[in-house]
Amino acid sequence: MQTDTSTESDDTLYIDAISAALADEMRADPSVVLMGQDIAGHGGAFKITRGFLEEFGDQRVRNTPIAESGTIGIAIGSSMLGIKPVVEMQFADFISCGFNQIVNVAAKMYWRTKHPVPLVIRLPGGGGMGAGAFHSQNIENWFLHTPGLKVVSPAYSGDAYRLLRAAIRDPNPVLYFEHKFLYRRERSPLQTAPVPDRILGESSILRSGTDITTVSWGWMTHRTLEAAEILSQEGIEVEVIDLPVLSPLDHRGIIASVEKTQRAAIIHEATCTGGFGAEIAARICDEAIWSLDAPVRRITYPDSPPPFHKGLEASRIPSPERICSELRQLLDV
Amino acid sequence: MQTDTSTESDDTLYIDAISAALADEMRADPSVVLMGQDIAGHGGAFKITRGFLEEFGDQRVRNTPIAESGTIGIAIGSSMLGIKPVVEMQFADFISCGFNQIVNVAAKMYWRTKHPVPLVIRLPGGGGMGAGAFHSQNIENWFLHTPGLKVVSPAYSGDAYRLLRAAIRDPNPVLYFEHKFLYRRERSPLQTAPVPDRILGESSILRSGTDITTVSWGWMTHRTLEAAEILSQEGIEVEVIDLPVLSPLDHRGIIASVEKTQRAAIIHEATCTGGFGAEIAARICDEAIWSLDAPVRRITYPDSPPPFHKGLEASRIPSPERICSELRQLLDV
Amino acid sequence: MTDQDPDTAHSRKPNPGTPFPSKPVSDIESTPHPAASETAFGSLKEMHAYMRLAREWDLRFEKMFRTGALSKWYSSVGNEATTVASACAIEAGDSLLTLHRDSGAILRHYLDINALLPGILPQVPAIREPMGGDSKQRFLRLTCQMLGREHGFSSGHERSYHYNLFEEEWGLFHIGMISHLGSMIPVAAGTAFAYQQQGSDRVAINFIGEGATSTGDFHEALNIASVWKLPFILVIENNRWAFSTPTSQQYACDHLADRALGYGIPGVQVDGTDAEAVLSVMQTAVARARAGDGPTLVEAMLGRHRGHSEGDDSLQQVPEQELQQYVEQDPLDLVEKRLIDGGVFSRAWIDEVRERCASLVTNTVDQAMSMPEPDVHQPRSIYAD
Amino acid sequence: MTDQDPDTAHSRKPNPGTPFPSKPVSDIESTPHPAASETAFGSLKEMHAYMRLAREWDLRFEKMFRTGALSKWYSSVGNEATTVASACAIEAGDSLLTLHRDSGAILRHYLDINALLPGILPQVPAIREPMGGDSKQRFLRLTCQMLGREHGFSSGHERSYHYNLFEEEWGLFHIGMISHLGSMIPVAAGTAFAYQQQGSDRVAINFIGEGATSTGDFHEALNIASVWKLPFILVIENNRWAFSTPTSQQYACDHLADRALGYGIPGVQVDGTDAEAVLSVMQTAVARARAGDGPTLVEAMLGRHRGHSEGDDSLQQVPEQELQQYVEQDPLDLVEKRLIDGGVFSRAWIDEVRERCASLVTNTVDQAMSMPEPDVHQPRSIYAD
Ligand SMILES: Cc1ncc(C[n+]2csc(CCOP(=O)(O)OP(=O)(O)O)c2C)c(N)n1
Ligand SMILES: Cc1ncc(C[n+]2csc(CCOP(=O)(O)OP(=O)(O)O)c2C)c(N)n1
Ligand SMILES: [Mg+2]
Ligand SMILES: [Mg+2]
Repeated sequence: MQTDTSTESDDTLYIDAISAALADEMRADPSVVLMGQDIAGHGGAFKITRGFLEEFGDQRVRNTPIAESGTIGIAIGSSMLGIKPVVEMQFADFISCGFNQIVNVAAKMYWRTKHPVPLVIRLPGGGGMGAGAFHSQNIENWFLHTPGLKVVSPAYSGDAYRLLRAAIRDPNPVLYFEHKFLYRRERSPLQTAPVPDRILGESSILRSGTDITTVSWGWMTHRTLEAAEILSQEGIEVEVIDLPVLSPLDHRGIIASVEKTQRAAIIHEATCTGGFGAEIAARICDEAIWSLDAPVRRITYPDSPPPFHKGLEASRIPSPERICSELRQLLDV
Repeated sequence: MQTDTSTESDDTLYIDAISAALADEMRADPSVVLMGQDIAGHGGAFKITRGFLEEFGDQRVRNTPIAESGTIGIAIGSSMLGIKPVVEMQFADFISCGFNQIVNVAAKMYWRTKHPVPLVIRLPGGGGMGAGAFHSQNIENWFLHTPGLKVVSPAYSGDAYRLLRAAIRDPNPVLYFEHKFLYRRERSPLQTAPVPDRILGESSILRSGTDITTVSWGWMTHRTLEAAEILSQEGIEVEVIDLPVLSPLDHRGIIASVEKTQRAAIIHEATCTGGFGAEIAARICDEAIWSLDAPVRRITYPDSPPPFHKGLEASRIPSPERICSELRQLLDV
Repeated sequence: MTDQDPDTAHSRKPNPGTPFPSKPVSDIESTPHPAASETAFGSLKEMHAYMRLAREWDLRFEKMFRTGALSKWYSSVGNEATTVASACAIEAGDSLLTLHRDSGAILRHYLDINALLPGILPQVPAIREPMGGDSKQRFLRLTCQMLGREHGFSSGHERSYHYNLFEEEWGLFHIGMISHLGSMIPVAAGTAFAYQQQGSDRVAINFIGEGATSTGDFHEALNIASVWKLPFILVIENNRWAFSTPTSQQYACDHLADRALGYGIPGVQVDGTDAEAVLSVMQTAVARARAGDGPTLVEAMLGRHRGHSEGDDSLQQVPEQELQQYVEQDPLDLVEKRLIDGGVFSRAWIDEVRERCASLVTNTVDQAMSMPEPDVHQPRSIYAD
Repeated sequence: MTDQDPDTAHSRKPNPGTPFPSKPVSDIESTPHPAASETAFGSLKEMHAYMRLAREWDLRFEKMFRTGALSKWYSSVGNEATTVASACAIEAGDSLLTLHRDSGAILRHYLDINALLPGILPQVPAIREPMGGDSKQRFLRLTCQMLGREHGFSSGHERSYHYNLFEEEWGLFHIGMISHLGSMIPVAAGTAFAYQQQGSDRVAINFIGEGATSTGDFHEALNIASVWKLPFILVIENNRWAFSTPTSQQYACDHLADRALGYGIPGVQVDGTDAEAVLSVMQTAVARARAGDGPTLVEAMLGRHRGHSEGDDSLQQVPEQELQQYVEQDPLDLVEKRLIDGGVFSRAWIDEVRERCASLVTNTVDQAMSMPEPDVHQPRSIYAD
């Protein structure tokens, strides 16, 4: 947090990239205000805003009462009058307590009134930490199915940094899903590219291949890459597409890749039924049907809540092994 | 409401079928309790519980304060101790204010604790009435993407009656989406079949055909049938599948039909991205890919809120004409 | 007022840290507002004109509903004293958040009635400055909004009071409702938060019905607003009924204003049919908010005059005697009686004000009705860019 | 007590309309409970034993956390007077809803401490009947639950206090927490609603931290409960801190108990470190609820003894002096001092109680640790059938 990290730096922890993006954007724009439970003196449950109170003061780094709906509503109202609020959910799961403000007030405001709502909600989500049913959920598709929201889900420090700054600059409500499992495990360079002033659809080919396309985001992109590495040793070349931005969706990029590889699988940590993997599969089956040479497969969490016990949890989250075996099936090997 | 309608009767209005199911189940089971805004003396915004206060008394027909979350929470707690609550949302859209209770308390309770939560929430949803952005939404996929809920969406009076009774008997939380547009427009016979004691997946072939399978629910099933009728005159035979139950999903029935017709389209009133149409398309493209002879198409609301102006609204909802033209495209005619 | 230079008017300065325009905080401590005490009938005359305009507005749309020209209408009849007086207590630069029975506040806040009906407020000193800008255009657009016309604020995409009107150059910041009751309370508090954050002395007021006091958002917003001492006034229009639900089935306390104690803020119950009483309470609340002393909860006691929405039978739930009592306590009758009894206005002038307001409304509605409906092929973006 | 016939025990009769077992409403009007007034030290002795058991329970798990044997622990140290005394005020058939610092209530409600530690409560008349059924089994399963073992109530699927225990034959109805604060308040009120609906005189109590009072569900549930006069007692364990947030950033009123006025129900603030004071307040509240007079809001004033969860640094936010004050006002010290000062217990007996509780916990934890972890291949249904 202490240094301006908008210039290139090597091997930044994912969690530090988030802190840096917040700090840099607060330095650049005095209308940026942080709100959340325990973010001030304590620096937040994950210490992402440690030191912020000292640097930015208690007017811009606001501890809130435990009131997600009220807090998000206040963020919305203030954003309509020139404030750029960034609201931290202590865990992504708690967003359900502020759901109505997001889907009915924030998401629809611009369409209804042509009044922008520049608002970011940070959502530390996902599993792998043995944190149980209410601290591990992957709920992005509730919001992807709600027109008017942008949704971001970075897998890398660089994207985490760049997209958080862009999200704050974007005049729309942006849900920024950050993955807790990656906080202290993912470490990679920040980028030097100038930060864009809004979130646009992006898909990025992390590994190109000829045999099958995979689409994933967040933690699952890392696991998919592990699987691709394993399969590569078996002579199977996977084209791994990461979606740092889920909405708007760059589906062109996905379709183009599938047209090349003729096979596709979507890997996500969210539960299967009604999830965003279905959306991607549906688009492929509408627009790339003639290219397909295998079923389009979703590799996901089963349709049940996250269990507390680590072994139980581990058995639910798509593993590199499970991804490999499903992809092999699709390739009929 | 006055007569026991569990026996066959001709041409019951959809809205009356709902009233009848509630009344018959309340007569059969004294633990059934209704809760909702204005449902007592006033009989509810749509008069579905008119006369109930007189017959069942104010202990079993409870006006609630305007507090969806509190009401649903109370319903959950009481259902764990022997009450069978049926909660009426005044409009489906207001469920967002009780969202957390449904997705985190009710949906997960059985999985977490093995304690059943027999609870029905009635959701008058859908558009076509010029009721604007907050009284017309189709939000079933928020709940279909939440493991632990059952979701019902009848298109006909008979299903409305049978499934509401079954929903009340089911030991799980059931979201019962009823379509406002059908209330006084759909009229068909109730069934004589005995009422099941739970909701099971069902798909029903309303019209069999050889050229393409359509999957729809609620109001859109009626519009799809209209389209099928038009196309039939052009020599195209559509197999129309209705889903009175969305969760659990009878996807076997859908797959079998697609394997026969080799083409599929899903028609829903909900917005497209991240919707349940994607789920059905994804299953088809995983399990029936080798049968497919055309892209799998979704015919839906565009990704935007429902406009107030009737003409604007009408231009958004899939019309029989639009369905026909999309299906013709898929058939390359 | 209408040809004021935007640059010298109550323009909002969006830079954080810049204090908001108009009076500095220390000037505003006198309570009630001088206008109310000094010229006893001045405020009454002004409120009368706007209340009458609001009444004629509603009567006109009620009639259109009855003749089928309108598909839905929520009447504000009976709420005018509360809404007009409240809007008299705020100024340019303040934010206003309304519900479905607040035409009085909207009309008072938006319009310079003298610009629309020249001479209707001849010798009255203003309680507050009228809003700058073009009142005629605003009134026409407002009417178009009610009628779902392209020229309305939402181009037909949103119904009646579900819209925003922001005219930054005049300090007009009006955020309309969404249907979900209670949802706008935190949003209103959020606009107050923006003012606080920007070092401005502007305030936010928000109207809700007593029904919305049962929502979680009521509590979450009031709690945060009180902890943060936001310049926020929440006005409960307690008309004793929520759709068909009486207060006895909505809450169990004696006075909703008592809930203020649970937030450590002032709570005031006031006769909402008495415009002068409301004005005084609101001026105190606004002064408090401007001074940085935080929110106030105001409970304005009203009575149900109409069904929940026109054409429904919800009025059947209201006992006849109770209804009659409310109708007898019509806030417009009250204000007119005071003006006549005080020898300020003649019955003839009262009639003339009514006539002029009525024809203004009729003419504007006629004009709006002749204007185009929205173009159904025109796309509308869900994202700002 | 453990071999009681289920049929004659406090069995819940699920038929609606059938009044609930045990005492009829008219018998319960004496307040405070006779045991508390008649045998001045009787209640204290009983509460002491359970408070000590709860304390040793927590100390043991804190230690396991420190040694890495446990991944997370929320300590109840300091809350025992409030939780044990509250559970002493209810009976079989009542429903209990707990949060993360309520081991005292759970242990008191579940267990017959004499069955676990024979003779530990020699001549004490019970404040309330101990729960019927097999205390040993329950204690072991509870311990397994804390440790994520297959034999725990959730078979490892849910963490620590996130489980339910229903033993209908004994009238044991315990609903654990979900993480989302405030969410269980309406659920608790819902169990009270079931009792009211069934014509039973049973009641529901629910514990929350002062942080959860800021949630919408707090308000919605209390409001409905008061309108419907539900037999519901909401106990706020106000330990002055929510994670790292002090009450000054959580609410702006003087006393949270004052919020009761806004619901038209009694609100009581009580020293939550004083078991006898809590017992008396809770017995009054329970009697009121059983008599059909509706909910009570109880604010038990406590102090933070530990970090939010073990191993975090949230205690750094608490000023040292403040922390010391809380630690000095340890509810167990208080109860032990009273017993010694009153000449009821010797220091040696106090020590013996502690030793015996500590070894009971240690032995049970050891036993639980040797029990199997959940089978990861075993499916678990999301639907009841
Ligand atoms: C969250 C929510 N639940 C239910 C409704 C349906 N509804 C619309 S208006 C209304 C009654 C409102 O009563 P009140 O707040 O007293 O306002 P009034 O109409 O009396 O002015 C209800 C229940 C809603 N709009 N929002
Ligand atoms: C709805 C919701 N928001 C945020 C959290 C994160 N959280 C867990 S415990 C806690 C503090 C609780 O404080 P309090 O209610 O006073 O209980 P205490 O821990 O002091 O006993 C917070 C903010 C949560 N669990 N639920
Ligand atoms: Mg009302
Ligand atoms: Mg606390």
